[in-house]
Amino acid sequence: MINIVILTLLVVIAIAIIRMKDLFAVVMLLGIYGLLSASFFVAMDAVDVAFTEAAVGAGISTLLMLVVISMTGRREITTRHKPFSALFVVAITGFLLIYGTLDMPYFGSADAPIHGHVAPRYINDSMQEIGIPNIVTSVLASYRAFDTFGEVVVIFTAGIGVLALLSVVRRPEDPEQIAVINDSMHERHLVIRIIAKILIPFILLFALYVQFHGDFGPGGGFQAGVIFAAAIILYTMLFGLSTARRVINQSLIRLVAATGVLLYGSVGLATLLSGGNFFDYNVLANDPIAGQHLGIALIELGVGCTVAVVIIIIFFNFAARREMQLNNKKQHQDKKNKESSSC
Amino acid sequence: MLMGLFNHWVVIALMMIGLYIVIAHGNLIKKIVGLTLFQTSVFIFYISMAKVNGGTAPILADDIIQYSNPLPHVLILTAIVVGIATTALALSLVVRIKETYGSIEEENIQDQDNQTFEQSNSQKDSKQEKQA
Amino acid sequence: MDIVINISSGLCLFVGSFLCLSGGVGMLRFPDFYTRMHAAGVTDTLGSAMILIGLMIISTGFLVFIKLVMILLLGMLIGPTTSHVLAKAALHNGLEPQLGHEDADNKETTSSNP
Amino acid sequence: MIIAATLAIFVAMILAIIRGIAGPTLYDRILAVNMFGTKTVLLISLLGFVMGRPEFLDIAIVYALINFISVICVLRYSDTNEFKHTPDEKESTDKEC
Repeated sequence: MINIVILTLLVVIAIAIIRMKDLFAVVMLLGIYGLLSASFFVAMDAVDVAFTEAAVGAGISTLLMLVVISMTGRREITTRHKPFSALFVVAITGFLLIYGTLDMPYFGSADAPIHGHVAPRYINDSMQEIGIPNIVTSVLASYRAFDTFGEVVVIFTAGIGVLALLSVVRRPEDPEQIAVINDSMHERHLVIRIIAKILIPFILLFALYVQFHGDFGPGGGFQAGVIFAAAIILYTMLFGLSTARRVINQSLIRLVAATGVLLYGSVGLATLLSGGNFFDYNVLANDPIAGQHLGIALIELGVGCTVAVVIIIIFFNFAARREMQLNNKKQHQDKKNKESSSC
Repeated sequence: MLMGLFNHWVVIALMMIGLYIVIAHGNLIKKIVGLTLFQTSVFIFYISMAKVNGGTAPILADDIIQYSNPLPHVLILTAIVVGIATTALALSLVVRIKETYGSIEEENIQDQDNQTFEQSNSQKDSKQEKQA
Repeated sequence: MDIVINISSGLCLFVGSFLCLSGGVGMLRFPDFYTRMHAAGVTDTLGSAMILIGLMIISTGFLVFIKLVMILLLGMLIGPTTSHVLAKAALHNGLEPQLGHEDADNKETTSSNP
Repeated sequence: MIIAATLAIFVAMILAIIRGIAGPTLYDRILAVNMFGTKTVLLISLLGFVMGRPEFLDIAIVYALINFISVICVLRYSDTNEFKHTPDEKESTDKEC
């Protein structure tokens, strides 16, 4: 019952998104959409997915889109080219897909083909084979570890891509200027700054809890990384980019991102060298269960490092780019003013 | 049938809305939003396939017999994080496009491209004429 | 004992959901941003607190209780802060509150504005 | 009673969505998102009790934190000229009321 209400609301929001011209409103609606779809995931028992979607879909992606909109402009100029042909294509595709669903198993039926194959083995045997209660973590980090390795490499590559596209060479700033900016921000954001000072240690601690509690409840490296990065982003927003850059060494965190991927890969290599298959953690310790625990902990650590650092890098680069554009604009204006005054 | 397939139909509706935005809207950020909608519809599809009536979250506990299918959860969990990474890459491309062209509307970008293409063509023609 | 627990938690949940609903209605019906924020901000904090207390009463297990307390504390900390920041930003960026009646003339609005 | 509370939260969420779609100023939308976020926290907590496995409240904590961060972000990045309250928006406000 819950799913029907939530899904209907999702469709309403999606239709509203089509009609909106104001990109800011679109992003706000996208935030609501992310929160709503995460509630849907909770209702569908996918607690781990809801965890990730809450942090990513509602938090980080809204945030990045807002930063970009503040750089590129808020209005969508209405040029809908060929809406009718687009509508035609969409209608045909949708009709064919709906025709295809008629053969699909009904929602929630226990004898659907998807519940055959490997799923019963994961549910029945993972406790003996892996020894941790959260089946999602044991599938993610042990049964399908190779798959997850690929995903981590994709995230790392995306981080490098953003770095290549957006990175700005920063001149060393004089501390006085930073102090002036800091003071002006202090006046404007006093209340949030104090609240954030209380919250940030809590968020970081909570991220560590999520990282190491992932074996027993919803959580794990992906979620922990995103939460950790969110705390750093909060700090950056309130205390200024220059201060955050001094706190978090840029070349160091790039090293950490690479180390995360390397750690993940080297666990696989270690299992190969000790005579097992790639990512077969049984051989890591004398006891297979202890080996599995060790392997999963190491891999989650690698994932957490990479995800956290890549998201921090992405945000820092966007924010630095924005700052550079603003500075350029200011200089341009100053020059203009000078010219006009000299005339 | 209506109840049994409702989830799938909603997924298709969301997917088609995303596709429509990608095709019909010229604004690059709007296109990325459309892609995000499309992506989320796929997530919803997987997760609703994993649900078993009477099942609970796939975290083992005593006195629970029926669990939902954990495999789609794993696939989607990683896909969400990969999705944000690729979205960030797309957004950084948009930022660069804005810097170079001064606009993120597809038609303006196309016009500017056409103009530069014509200019370079005419320059080439004049050069060839000179050589001849 | 069971009846007392159930009734008290039910009462808390009822008050909480009533507050949430009234906040939602106020959000929809009030004339301008500041009054809407008043409706949302006030009812959000108390309504969610009441619902969480209602859940705490029926919760089994220490960990669940502690997590609910944590959510409550976060809500108490975050709700008023966001309201404050939002109002400040709105005023700072030039959104003026609607003062007096709707048919009041412009003069009154501008003169009573600091 | 828990189910009734869940329904009430749903209705409040729908009201917030209507405000989010209707606008009219950008602060109304931020307010709608913020309220929607707190309602989602409550919904997740209630859903845990409805489904009989209330040990997953970590998700609700994440929601509360992320909600705060996104509101701060919106306000931090809305202080450019691009987002200044423009007169034409105000006109539409007056019309709506």
